Amino acid sequence: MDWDRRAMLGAAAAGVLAHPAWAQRSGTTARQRTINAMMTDEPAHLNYPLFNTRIMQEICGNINESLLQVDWQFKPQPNLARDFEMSPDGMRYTFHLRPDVTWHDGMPFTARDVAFSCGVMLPQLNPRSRGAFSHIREIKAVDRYTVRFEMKEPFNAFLLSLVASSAPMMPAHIYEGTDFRTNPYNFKPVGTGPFKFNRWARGQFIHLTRNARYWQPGRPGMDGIYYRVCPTPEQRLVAMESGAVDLAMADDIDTVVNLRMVANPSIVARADAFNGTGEISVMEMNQRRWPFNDRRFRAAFMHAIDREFLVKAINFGLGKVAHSPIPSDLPYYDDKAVTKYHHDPARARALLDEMGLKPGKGGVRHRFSIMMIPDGGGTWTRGVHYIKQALSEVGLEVKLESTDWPTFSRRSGNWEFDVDCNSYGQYGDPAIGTSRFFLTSNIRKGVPQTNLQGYSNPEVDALFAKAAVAVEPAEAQRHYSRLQQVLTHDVAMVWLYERKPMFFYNKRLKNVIMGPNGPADGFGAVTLA
Amino acid sequence: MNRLSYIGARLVKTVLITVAVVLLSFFLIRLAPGDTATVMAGQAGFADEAFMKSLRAEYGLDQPVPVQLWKYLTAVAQGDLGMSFVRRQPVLDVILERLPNTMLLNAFALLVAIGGGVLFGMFAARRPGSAGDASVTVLSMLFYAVPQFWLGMMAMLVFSVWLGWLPPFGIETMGADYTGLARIADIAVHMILPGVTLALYFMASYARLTRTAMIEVADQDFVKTARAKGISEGQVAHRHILRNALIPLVTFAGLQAAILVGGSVLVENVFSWPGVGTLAYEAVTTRDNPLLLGIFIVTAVLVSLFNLATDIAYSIADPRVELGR
Amino acid sequence: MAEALISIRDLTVALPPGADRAHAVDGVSLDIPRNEILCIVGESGSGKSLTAHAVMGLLPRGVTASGGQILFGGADLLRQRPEAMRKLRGRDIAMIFQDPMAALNPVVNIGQQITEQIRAHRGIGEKEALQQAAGLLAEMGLKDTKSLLKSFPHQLSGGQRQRVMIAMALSLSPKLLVADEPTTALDVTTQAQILKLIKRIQSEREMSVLFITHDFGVVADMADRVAVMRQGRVVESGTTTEVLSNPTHSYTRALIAAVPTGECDLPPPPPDAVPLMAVTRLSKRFRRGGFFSGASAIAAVDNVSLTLSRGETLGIVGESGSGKSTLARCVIRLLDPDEGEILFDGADIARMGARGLRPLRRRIQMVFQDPFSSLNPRETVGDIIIAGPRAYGEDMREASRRAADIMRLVGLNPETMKRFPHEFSGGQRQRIGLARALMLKPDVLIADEPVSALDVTVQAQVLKLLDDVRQQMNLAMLFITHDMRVAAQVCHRVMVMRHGQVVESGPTREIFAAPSSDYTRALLAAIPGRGLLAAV
Amino acid sequence: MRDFLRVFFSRPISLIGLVIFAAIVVIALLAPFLFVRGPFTIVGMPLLPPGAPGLLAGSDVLGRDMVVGLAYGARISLLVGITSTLCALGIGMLLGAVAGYYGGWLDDLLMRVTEFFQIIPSFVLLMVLVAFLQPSLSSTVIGIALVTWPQVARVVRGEFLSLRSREFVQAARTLGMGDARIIVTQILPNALPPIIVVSSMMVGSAILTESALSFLGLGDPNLLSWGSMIGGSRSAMWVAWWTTVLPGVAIMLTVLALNFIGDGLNDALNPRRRR
Repeated sequence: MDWDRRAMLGAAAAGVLAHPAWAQRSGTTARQRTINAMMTDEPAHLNYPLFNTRIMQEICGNINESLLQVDWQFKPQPNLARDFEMSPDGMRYTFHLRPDVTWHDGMPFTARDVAFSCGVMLPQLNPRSRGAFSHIREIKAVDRYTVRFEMKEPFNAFLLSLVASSAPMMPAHIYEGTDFRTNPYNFKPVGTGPFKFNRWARGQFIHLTRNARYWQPGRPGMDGIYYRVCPTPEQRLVAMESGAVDLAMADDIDTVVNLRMVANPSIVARADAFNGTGEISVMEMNQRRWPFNDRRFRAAFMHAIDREFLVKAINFGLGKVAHSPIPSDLPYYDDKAVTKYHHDPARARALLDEMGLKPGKGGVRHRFSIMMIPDGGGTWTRGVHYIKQALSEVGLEVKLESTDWPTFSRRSGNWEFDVDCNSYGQYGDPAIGTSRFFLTSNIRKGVPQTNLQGYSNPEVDALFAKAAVAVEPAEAQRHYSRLQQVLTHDVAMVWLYERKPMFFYNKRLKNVIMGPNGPADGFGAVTLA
Repeated sequence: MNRLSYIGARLVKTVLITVAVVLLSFFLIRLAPGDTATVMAGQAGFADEAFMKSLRAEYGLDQPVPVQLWKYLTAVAQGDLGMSFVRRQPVLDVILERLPNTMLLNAFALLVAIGGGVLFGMFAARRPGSAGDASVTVLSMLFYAVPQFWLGMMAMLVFSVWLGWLPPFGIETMGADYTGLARIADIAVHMILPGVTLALYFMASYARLTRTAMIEVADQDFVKTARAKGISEGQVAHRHILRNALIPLVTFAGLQAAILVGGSVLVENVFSWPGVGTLAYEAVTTRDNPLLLGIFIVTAVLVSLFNLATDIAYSIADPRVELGR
Repeated sequence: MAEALISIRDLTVALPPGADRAHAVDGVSLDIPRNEILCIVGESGSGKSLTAHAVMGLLPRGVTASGGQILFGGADLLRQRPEAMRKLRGRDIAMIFQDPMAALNPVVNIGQQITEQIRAHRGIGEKEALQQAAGLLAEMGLKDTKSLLKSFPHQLSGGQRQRVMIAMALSLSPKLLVADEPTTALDVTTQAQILKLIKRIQSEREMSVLFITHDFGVVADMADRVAVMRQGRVVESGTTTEVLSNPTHSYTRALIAAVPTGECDLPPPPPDAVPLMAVTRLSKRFRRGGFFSGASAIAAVDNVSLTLSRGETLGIVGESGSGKSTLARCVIRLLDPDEGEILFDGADIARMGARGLRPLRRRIQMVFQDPFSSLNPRETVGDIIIAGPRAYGEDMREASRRAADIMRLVGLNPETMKRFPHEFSGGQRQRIGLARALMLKPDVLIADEPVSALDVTVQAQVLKLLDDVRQQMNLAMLFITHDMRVAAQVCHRVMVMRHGQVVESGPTREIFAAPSSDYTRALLAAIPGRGLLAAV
Repeated sequence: MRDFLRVFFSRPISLIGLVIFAAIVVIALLAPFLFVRGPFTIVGMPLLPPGAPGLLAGSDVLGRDMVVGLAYGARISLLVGITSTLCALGIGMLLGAVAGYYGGWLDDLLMRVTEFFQIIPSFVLLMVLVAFLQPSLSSTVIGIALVTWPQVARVVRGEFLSLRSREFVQAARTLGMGDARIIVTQILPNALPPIIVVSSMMVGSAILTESALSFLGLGDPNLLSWGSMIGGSRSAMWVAWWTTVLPGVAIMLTVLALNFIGDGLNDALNPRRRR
């Protein structure tokens, strides 16, 4: 075994880029106080609630702030809201806003903005907010800086749903009464954050400058941020290693060169920057079609795949095998409740025989297709190629279908697939991140990131409903444990591994990662090391 | 048939070809499953019916195909190539913004290819059958057989990864914001690797073409006459052999234009050169139909103008050819 | 005998390995006299052209002068250093070549090509060199020299181009002019003018001329002295009158005998009551120019009529571009005539449809000009010959038996049926073409310049064969040629054509004795060696 | 025929080309017997260097044996190269022959179409075709054939045009041969040499085009081809050179061999050398 490890590290070290002659020229002083970040491709617009991808979180996290933030223990902390109280029965929440906060265009930040954001804009645009805020009966702006939320029923994940990318505060005086999709400010967003939008050169870069009137004293530590378009993974690798760029996150760098980046002395590598999202890489089965609707087939599918090897070899050590819909480092995870599916091809074959799927011509028991994520041959593609190989060893022949993003979202939304690959973030609480994929109520044709599998289990619906409204954490934990037991026994979804995306930054900067939401909290705290 | 009316005729032909290009690509893109509305909805993050219906109305996708085609043709006539879905910008602006980069790269590549090709060709033709001749032939067949994208990656591996001499990606150092002469030098340094990679493939064909043309011309009678006149061997080679040997090169350059654009798609992709090549690849993978259509039209017009230029150059190089005969 | 300008001693030129014989020139000794024209005559492959090129030091790649000397002004040209030889060429010795079209650089104008030579040897300015060039062109009898200097080779006629070549060669008044078959590619009238020009220049400038030719007529008109070469050796030499009046070597005698004398001794056959074929007012136009340059139509054949009876040979004579070949192709319906009638055995086949034409077509056959292009290189001789009967669905065994007979008739060995065309000589290929035509037992045989691509001795044999076949099979023959001498030997009646129209027609004897049109007279006068040969 | 072989093998490069190409074809055909494992089987850790135990050419980004991958990759490249050229030949020869022999409006039409294909950047058109037909082996072959047939048509038209006016064809017509028989027995045998040469070159360029498509991710995802091996190792190249270098060398050798053979054929079939 040592041969493999030595070979891996040897390869990584050998490949370290001798500091190239052509990179010296990029280190002028004026640039030192600017953060250089990059984007794989340009977002369609900068309306944070409307389009919630990772690159949007990194950019708009600096512009639009949320009422609360979470600390490393996922406890809500004050942000735009100075302090907050929850009534004992969990039916009323009152937030006292900071009086000294102004929007980038000089207008004051008041309770009216909060009422508009949480009452109108977020539920309409952001699928996650829509679920969480459906529990609100009424929002009242008690005075200029106090907001009271009356709930229909207790909702213990309510505070977490007001954190970072789940609920960015939007300026009412700009968006109220307009069509959120075509509002011109989607291309020059206004927020309260440490950095203001300055310029967007299409196809080249987005430039944010420091917000001189930012409410947190001494912040932001830097003069501005450049997000430059950097289309290919190897170009991003070179940009990071040559110092032309300071930050690189998750999918920017191909896992293949992960060890090389970790070994690079001038780069800090953090694996905990995205714990807040708690992303799990999964495969969704269209349970409207035989044999995917049969639990034994799904169990055989899980047993056929060696997920340890998938994480260690295919992902070069990134991530952790997922045994539950809830990430292991999140509060409600219950290791005892879950049914675990270890790599056991013999068990898989037995299950398939039990189902009557005997090996036919050429040892093939059943043929089906897997729709791939269009990642240009990166980590996802390699993963699904391994899975295809693993499944073929138990007689399941897979036809891979490559797609582009438009086709992927159209076919997944309209349930036109046997099995597809995907990854979902929990965002701190199962009620926000997990339930949407298993609730019968969330089976909505044409809309991606919903219960695409068509999984429907009355007990699961009831449990999720009860858990969300349980005031006592212990009661919620009991429901979630039962849920994990049912879902994992039922193999409601093929959970592959908990993604531990890496976040790399140049060691010339510090205070880059301040909490589990990482970049989504903005780079206000960043200063020169 | 004077030159002017010939050029007029060729311009008419260019217009006809462009219309043909529009028709072909317009219906080709209809070939793809799912229409543009689903594509755009996919981009915006969700695809519920209402949103898609509003999109179809907005972009006139719900009208019958002939109407759409006619509207598109009249728009193109006025230079309006429609909006790019992905980039939310007029297609023409997007293309014109990136066209100079591709033309710069292709011009540099063509220069290197013709320059190198003719030199190697002449060297090989000086002593047919010699070791020099054989090595040029085999080398040119080698570069003719190498996949361009792989050649680019190898060049990057050697000159950027191992030797660290040349920057591997992009058109200028990221974020360096040079100006004036420094910027030109920076771009020039960035252009070496992609330019030479693109050039080598064509240099191979130019070398072989020059070599065979030189050898064939050297056997012609008028070369014997020239020697019979007692003029110096250098003058024979230069004024008689080379001048006649260059004629096939001109037509060959015309044929190469379209292949050059195709080649640059690959090379630009490998080196992340912000040109029309990467734009075309992006347009194909994100199914940005108007942008794709626009790229077809612009490249078709450019290539046919380039061909017109080579035809005129040909008629200058070879007096026997009357334009339009 | 004046002391020789150049004396070639025991010259041997080796061919590269793999050629059909070791030496192209094998021990040739010749003296090129001063102020005289020496002609070297011989068939293709005799080494005459390589000898001339050896004198100029312009042997092609891979061919080397392996032995002997070429003495000129006390120095041996074979041993000269290239630089010295280069100075000599163009100044003391000049050369003109056979195909004027290819001998001039197509992309450089005439003026530059002449001044280039003058300035290579004399350091004078371009303007002055141009004036000298203009003078030279005028001396060659060319008019409007100003515009000529600026024009390009493709804008000149064959004759003009050859005159420019001669002007170029004489620009530095060389002592010796080497002329390698300068008129072979020209029309007979143009050829006559060029030969007269060379003779005039030679006597005015009192220079020596080494004239290479394969045509004894030209020798008779031009040469002061002559040398006959065969297979790389000189078989006979002497003054022209000596060699022509009593040739000592048998090969020379055969050569002279093979040259058609232009004497017609064929009695016109009794005309048929009803001619086998009657062509009336036939015209054919070719459209030229595309969509933009305006269509211009050129009348290749304009209102031509003729009659042809069984057993008779009608000759159609004219220079290139006279329309004689187009007329033949219209008669055999390879081309569709625009106007006019072609009555054949009572039926008008001018515009008949393919189905109706098919039975008649087999009775008109054709023999072609180029031996290398008229046979399919990828078919065996047997398949080529029986192609006709096979196309008409006749029994193959019967056809191949008949093929053997026909091959014997045309003088071919039937055993060679399995071989491919490239294994045969030019003459043999023409015989194969003839056999192919005769297999369908035609009534009319059209011969389109059947012998112009052959050497003169082979030419004679093929002509005799054609005549024998005509008599044996009582064929009506249409004989197309540009060579009046050949026409005289073979044709009963002759029709002279020019620019698509018939200038004159009638029995050969009358036309040759008393031509009525000036054009015919000019054609007859231009036949090389007409007077001298007839007298012998 | 003897003469053809003598000339063909008189040049060293034609021999080398034939030997290399034959070796590659044999490896491609015998792959299942040479290697017990399939190209997709994972044999160990990814990115092991050549010479690691049991791995002659090392392992790729997924830990698969590179040697097996290269052998099976040869199958795809050869299959696509040959079938797309055959399709292009079929279309090209038919249209080229008819246009060249009969001329007239059909010839003009064909010339306009071939000119059209010269103007359009064929690779972009090919990308569009393949992307919209959903990437698969058949869409690649159809795409390449549709984009390359004009090359053949142009060559065939040129040959037919020049041969049509040759005297032995006119003679055939006077002998009463029908057009079809003339085309098949007289013209086609003489037009074959340049067609054979052009098609050998086209197989080479089809292999290059297929590898380019797979490199850009437009190849068939279920198949392992040399191009997809390079495409999959764009980042890995920085740490494991062999994942990119070896498939590239394989493509180059195959196409080089084909070009050598093409060059040899060109000389051997060239009538000028024969006479």
